[in-house]
Amino acid sequence: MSKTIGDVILDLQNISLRFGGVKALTDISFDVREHEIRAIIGPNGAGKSSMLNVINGVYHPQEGIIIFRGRERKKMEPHQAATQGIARTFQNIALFKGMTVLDNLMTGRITRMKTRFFEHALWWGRAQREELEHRKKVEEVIDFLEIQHIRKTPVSRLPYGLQKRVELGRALAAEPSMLLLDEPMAGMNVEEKQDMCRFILDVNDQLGTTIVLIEHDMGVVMDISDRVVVLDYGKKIGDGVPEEVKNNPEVIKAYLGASH
Amino acid sequence: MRFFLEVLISGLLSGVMYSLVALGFVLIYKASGVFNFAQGAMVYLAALSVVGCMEKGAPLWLAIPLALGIMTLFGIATEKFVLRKLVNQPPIALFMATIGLAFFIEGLAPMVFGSDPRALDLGIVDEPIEAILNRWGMVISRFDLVAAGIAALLVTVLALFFQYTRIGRALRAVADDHQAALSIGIPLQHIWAIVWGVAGFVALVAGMLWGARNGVQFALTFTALKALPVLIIGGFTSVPGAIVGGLIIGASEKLAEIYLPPLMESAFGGNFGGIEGWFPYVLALLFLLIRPEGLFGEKHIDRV
Amino acid sequence: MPLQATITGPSDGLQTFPRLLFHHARVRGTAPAIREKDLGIWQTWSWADVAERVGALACGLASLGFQRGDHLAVIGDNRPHLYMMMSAAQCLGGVPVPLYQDAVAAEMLFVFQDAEIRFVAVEDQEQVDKLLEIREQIPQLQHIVYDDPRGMRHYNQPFLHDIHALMEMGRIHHRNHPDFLDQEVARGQPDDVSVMLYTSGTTGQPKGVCQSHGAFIAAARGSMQTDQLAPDGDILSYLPMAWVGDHLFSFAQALVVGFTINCPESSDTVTADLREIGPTYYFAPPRVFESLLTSIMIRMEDAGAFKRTLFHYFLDVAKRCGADLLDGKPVGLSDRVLYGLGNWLIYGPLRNVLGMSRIRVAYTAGAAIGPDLFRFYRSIGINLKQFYGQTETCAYVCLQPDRAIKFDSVGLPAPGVEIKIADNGEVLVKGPMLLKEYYKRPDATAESLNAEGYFLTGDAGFLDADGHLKIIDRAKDVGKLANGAMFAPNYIENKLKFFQYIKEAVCFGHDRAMVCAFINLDMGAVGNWAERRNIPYSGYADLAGKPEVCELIRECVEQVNAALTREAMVADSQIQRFLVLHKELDPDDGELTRTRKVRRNFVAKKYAVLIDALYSGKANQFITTEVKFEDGRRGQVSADLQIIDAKTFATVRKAA
Amino acid sequence: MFYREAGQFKSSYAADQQLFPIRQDRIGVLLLLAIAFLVVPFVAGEYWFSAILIPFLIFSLAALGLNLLTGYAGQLSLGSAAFMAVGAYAAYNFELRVDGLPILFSFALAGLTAAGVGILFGLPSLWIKGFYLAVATLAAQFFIVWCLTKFPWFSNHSSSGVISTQKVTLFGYAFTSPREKYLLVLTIVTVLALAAKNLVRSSTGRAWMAVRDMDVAASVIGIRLMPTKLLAFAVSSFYCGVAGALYAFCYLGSVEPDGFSLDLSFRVLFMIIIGGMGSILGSFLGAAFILLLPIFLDIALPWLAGALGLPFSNATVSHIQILLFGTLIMFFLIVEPHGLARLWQIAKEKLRLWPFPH
Repeated sequence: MSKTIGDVILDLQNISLRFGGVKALTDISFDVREHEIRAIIGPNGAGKSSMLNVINGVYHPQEGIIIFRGRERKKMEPHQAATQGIARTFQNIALFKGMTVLDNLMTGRITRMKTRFFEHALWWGRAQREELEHRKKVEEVIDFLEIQHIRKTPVSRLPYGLQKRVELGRALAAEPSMLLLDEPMAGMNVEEKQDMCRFILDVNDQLGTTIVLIEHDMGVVMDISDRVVVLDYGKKIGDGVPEEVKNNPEVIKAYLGASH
Repeated sequence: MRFFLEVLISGLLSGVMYSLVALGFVLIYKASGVFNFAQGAMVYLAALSVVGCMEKGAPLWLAIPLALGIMTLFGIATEKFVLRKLVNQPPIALFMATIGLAFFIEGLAPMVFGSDPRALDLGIVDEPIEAILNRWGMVISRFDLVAAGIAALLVTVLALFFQYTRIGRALRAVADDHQAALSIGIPLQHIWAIVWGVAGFVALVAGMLWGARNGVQFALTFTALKALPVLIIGGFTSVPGAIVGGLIIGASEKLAEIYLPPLMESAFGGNFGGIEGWFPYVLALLFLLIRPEGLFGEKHIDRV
Repeated sequence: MPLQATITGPSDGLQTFPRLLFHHARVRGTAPAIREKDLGIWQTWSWADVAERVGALACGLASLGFQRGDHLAVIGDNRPHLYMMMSAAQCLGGVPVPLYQDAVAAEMLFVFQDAEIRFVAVEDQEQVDKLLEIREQIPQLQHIVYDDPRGMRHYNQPFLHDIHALMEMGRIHHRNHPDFLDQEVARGQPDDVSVMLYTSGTTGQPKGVCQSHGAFIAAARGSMQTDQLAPDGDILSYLPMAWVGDHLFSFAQALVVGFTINCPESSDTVTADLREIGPTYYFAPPRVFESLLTSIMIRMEDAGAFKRTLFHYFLDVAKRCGADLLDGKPVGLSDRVLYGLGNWLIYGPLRNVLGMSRIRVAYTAGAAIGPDLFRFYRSIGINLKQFYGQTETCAYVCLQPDRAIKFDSVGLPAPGVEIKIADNGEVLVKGPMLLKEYYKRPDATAESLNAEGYFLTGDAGFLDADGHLKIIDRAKDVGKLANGAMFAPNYIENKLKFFQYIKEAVCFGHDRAMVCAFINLDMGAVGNWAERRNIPYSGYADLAGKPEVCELIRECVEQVNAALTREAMVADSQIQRFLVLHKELDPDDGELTRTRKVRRNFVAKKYAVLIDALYSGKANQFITTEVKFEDGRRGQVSADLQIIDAKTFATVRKAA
Repeated sequence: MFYREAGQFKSSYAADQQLFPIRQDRIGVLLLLAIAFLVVPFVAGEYWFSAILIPFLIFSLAALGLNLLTGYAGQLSLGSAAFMAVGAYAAYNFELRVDGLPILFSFALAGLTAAGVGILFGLPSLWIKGFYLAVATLAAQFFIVWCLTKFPWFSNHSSSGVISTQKVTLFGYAFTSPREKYLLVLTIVTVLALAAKNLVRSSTGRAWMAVRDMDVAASVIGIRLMPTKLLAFAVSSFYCGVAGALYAFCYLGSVEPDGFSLDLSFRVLFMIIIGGMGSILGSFLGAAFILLLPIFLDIALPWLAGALGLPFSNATVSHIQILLFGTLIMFFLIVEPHGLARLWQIAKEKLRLWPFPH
């Protein structure tokens, strides 16, 4: 029942990121292998979210290179990351509040839509066909995440836990090869966490999606990730399988030292 | 050259007036994050209140505090009945609400005080200062100079108020961090009410000066439209920015009005007056290309 | 050549379900046969689609080694492919055995062993896991076919088959043996067992009821005649497939009549799916109708005063004439106009919101339904009826014909059914729909079928003057009064419980001269009633002792007495004395079962002193009872209970 | 109350995603169109056509344009009147300078011209948001009107920029009577409203709303902000441009640049605030409201003043009107930010659930 982890698909080398004079990330290198669940952990303010933002082009690091699927790039815009198959969720839910669940998910497929606005205005032939085909794909995601009952509900009316699930759905709708999850379980109760855990594992297992994950709940991280990278004050202090990381003295120090 | 200087100085002096209106924007924006489109209408209301009180028989010294009272009450009412109800709305909704507020004032004020244009006499004559005329041959209006002086005084007073009074410090704090402001011990809503009061006071000064110069009339509301580019150039949150931006706009639009039309007329033929109407905006747009946050504004990073 | 059996012949040759299926595929191939809410829309299979898939599945099963007479267990929610699997098994002369999907593995074990199951069709991973759990104990199990592949990626056991893979297998088989399917279908005979349904049985192990094609087809044809079921109908299939009712409605009748069955998205979305489909034909147990009515009333409480007034005004109109209009009885012109208006303003929208606008016939059965409840639905224009039947009779004994509905009877004997009342009051039935046998239980078969071929239903009842059957009680619960008249406590208690103020009632009378009763108040309803009358009370015991409350209950009891006089068999069972218990009967105190049925003997023993008081003519009786509170503490309640005499009525005896 | 949705199930995505999924809505809309096309032309009088129906339709179109930009794509604009002006003058010049150009082509080209100008003034939206952008659109408002006044070429050298529009003819048929013009405007507005409805239910509309609701998230899922925003400016300006051309050709007949003042921009903005931002229907409701309110006040106020014996002047009417507009804007923003359209939606929900309250 074990999965096969493939080659390195994302390689980050010597990434440094500054905001004005503030150093957010300093000389960080690590890689992500195909089909694995890679966790990034660290105390608050360690630069975890910045790391994700570097990976999908929201922030542009001053130094370092990023190699994704063999292509090296220095600067990339978020929408380019999206077309290359990187999807993500946010720490603070970033759903489109004015739309229904279905429309949020449909928006997630935008990179795969080919028709243009004048075809949309006419709603003829190709545009309509395309819309219906994508609807079917989106329905499969809805089915996968078991959110059928809220399909046509505006997302602003949903409880927090469901909103998180819908956001995961929007990312999945893009059929990404890599999924970046920024604290997918933050603020959830035990039951919701279990559900979310199951969905993350299912995504990884059944769809074969590579997952990079930031999470605070150590139990969850150690349970589900294949490898863990540890950041502290923007520097990498540990990297390896959960067991290794757990016994790494620097990591223990950082966590005990920052036991706030 | 002398003519150029004359145009420049008169531009700068009228720029001071723009600064005054822009100042009202900045105060409210800093304290409550509301872009108050109604600032121009408030200038109109303030000027009308003074004239209206005087028509009812109050002398100037009484009319001014009465008008100030009206403006303060108005500010408090705005805070209580409009802004407080919109607390969690997006900024754009608040902005549109102030457009509504502007219309409200523009409808209400003339109903109460009458709508026909009237003169406001502050006892300062609008004539060239002879000493300067004799010495350098330039025409500089005494009124403009006095107005500039009053504006400068007002800015100084406000700066001192912000720096040295408890309320002033609270007002500054509130712009940075609502939580911090609460720790000073003044309820946020009081602070907002005070800010609207102060903005009303600034509007009163601006309204009296503009009103005395051009007559108290509906056109006063347009001062707000002039103040917008000032803000873009100076930055939305900076008091010095409002001053400098006002001077830049005042000077440049006068210069453009004098020097551009002849150029254009030689190119296209016809009459190209009225460049003043749009020049500040185009200037502001160009400025946005270079420095979107304005001269003195703060740069902010989108956190995700 | 399309994969489809090509049996032709006159319609009287359509005596097995596979033949019916292929007949529909031929005569209404493009009409919808099955819909399922999936991926946001109602996915539709036409009769031709279904026939093709059933054929493919049958050939697939055959290539796995499925033999004539083999049993195919079917476990899962109502899923199109599971219904198709049942048909596929029948094509090969096999017998589908649907099981309750929520049973745990250990409960399924018995059936698997009893029926020697070799093949199973399941819905999803959950059911597969259950089977893997007991796999060791059922060595004869050979193949598991699953419908939903989700989560099955890592299951690589060779005996697990995706249903689509099975279909492909079957299509290949069909290409190699094009005549195979036709031959197999042709070999099927009406008398073959078509399905085996396990009855839960109150004692001992469940028994497999073997029903033939002929039996279910006869039952389905009979109800089709009675209710004019038509092929353009829709039914929502949401009750367990293992239940005889679902097999009759969603399988047998659908195949006989040719209407469309609709499978909900999941059990959570049944209400929404009901609203979308708006079925023409609907079944629900009484408690569903009851909770629906309660929720209607609760939702209307929140409405504005105007709307509420309008609603209640028109409900009164409906109460007055709605049921009569549905029955085609004469109704005055003004009432007709008012009802028309109400139909536009209230009843129509109400039916719409409930998803019942298109209903031609709705059925309820399984428990007694209160006449008020029953009348409510009929009065707003929903043709709700009751039927009566058992697993052993294909759920087909009595039906209520249109325009001859009696609220308290289960209707006239259905076409082809003979009914006889035995001397002890037990209802005996005979007809084409009777079971063939209990599987491997000749003893049980012999016990329930008598020498003349009648099936012993175990229910006591009687036929009224118009020939309508009234079910009184379980035959074993029926006793005799001292004068020899029949005493059916459940029957009387149900009548009492139909009043909203009465939550529980316990009647006594076996071997005694008269009937007496304990009454439990419905705290909500009576409390509300008391508040509206400004009667202060501190708790249940206090409320139960209020003279006004006793008076209220006395009126209810007397109404029941009046009703009893109209039924000759039970006219002597009028309640002469009763009391309102000082505490609520409670499962924690052992007075009720966990399913909230009264434990009659226990109650009789515990409150013997009260029974003595009832029969000794006392006017009141003091009693102290130990109770257990929710937090586990024990305490005592005591009260001086009043014993109330109820008026009884002279019996009206009609010349029969 | 009128809805009978039970049994209206959808067995294909095409049916589920259709314009009006509920049968009763489809019937209602068709009925409305039938009345507008087949009944109104025969029962309405001259005053109704030229003072109410035609301006209502034209303003609805302008509001629709602004709503696409502001309500759907979240980009506030205070310059809609300027884009209407571009449309009006462009159509005039196309008719003037291209011989025999069918009027519909002129209208379409006018829309396209406005779209081009819209893109130009939409460029700042790439690096500024919110009220910064509002200020930028004010620049368009002042600059465009000034240009049309000052460059005599635009108005064919008429004094102070006034233009008198050409005859409205299409394939030799002249639309002269108000009734004919009404039908022409109605047809154009119907077609464009349908196109707008299609746009907002497709991925174009979803991209706009995504940018409106959360632009960072939008770019992360692959929406390119620049083309998306510029498209919104272009489409919006196209609608405003066509509305401007109709305003000149089918409503007023002769216009001057100052007719397209900031005041008109505000009126259009008020239409979408009161009608409902992010709603096609809202554009129509808002236009009707803003248009009818002054007419109503003109009639009601003198009567009321007369009844109460109060002094009364025409200036007061206009002051009350301005005051009322301002109050209504604040009221709607506070009480119902989604405007009349949302009220209709609530009413519809109630009707669907009738007799239940929720």
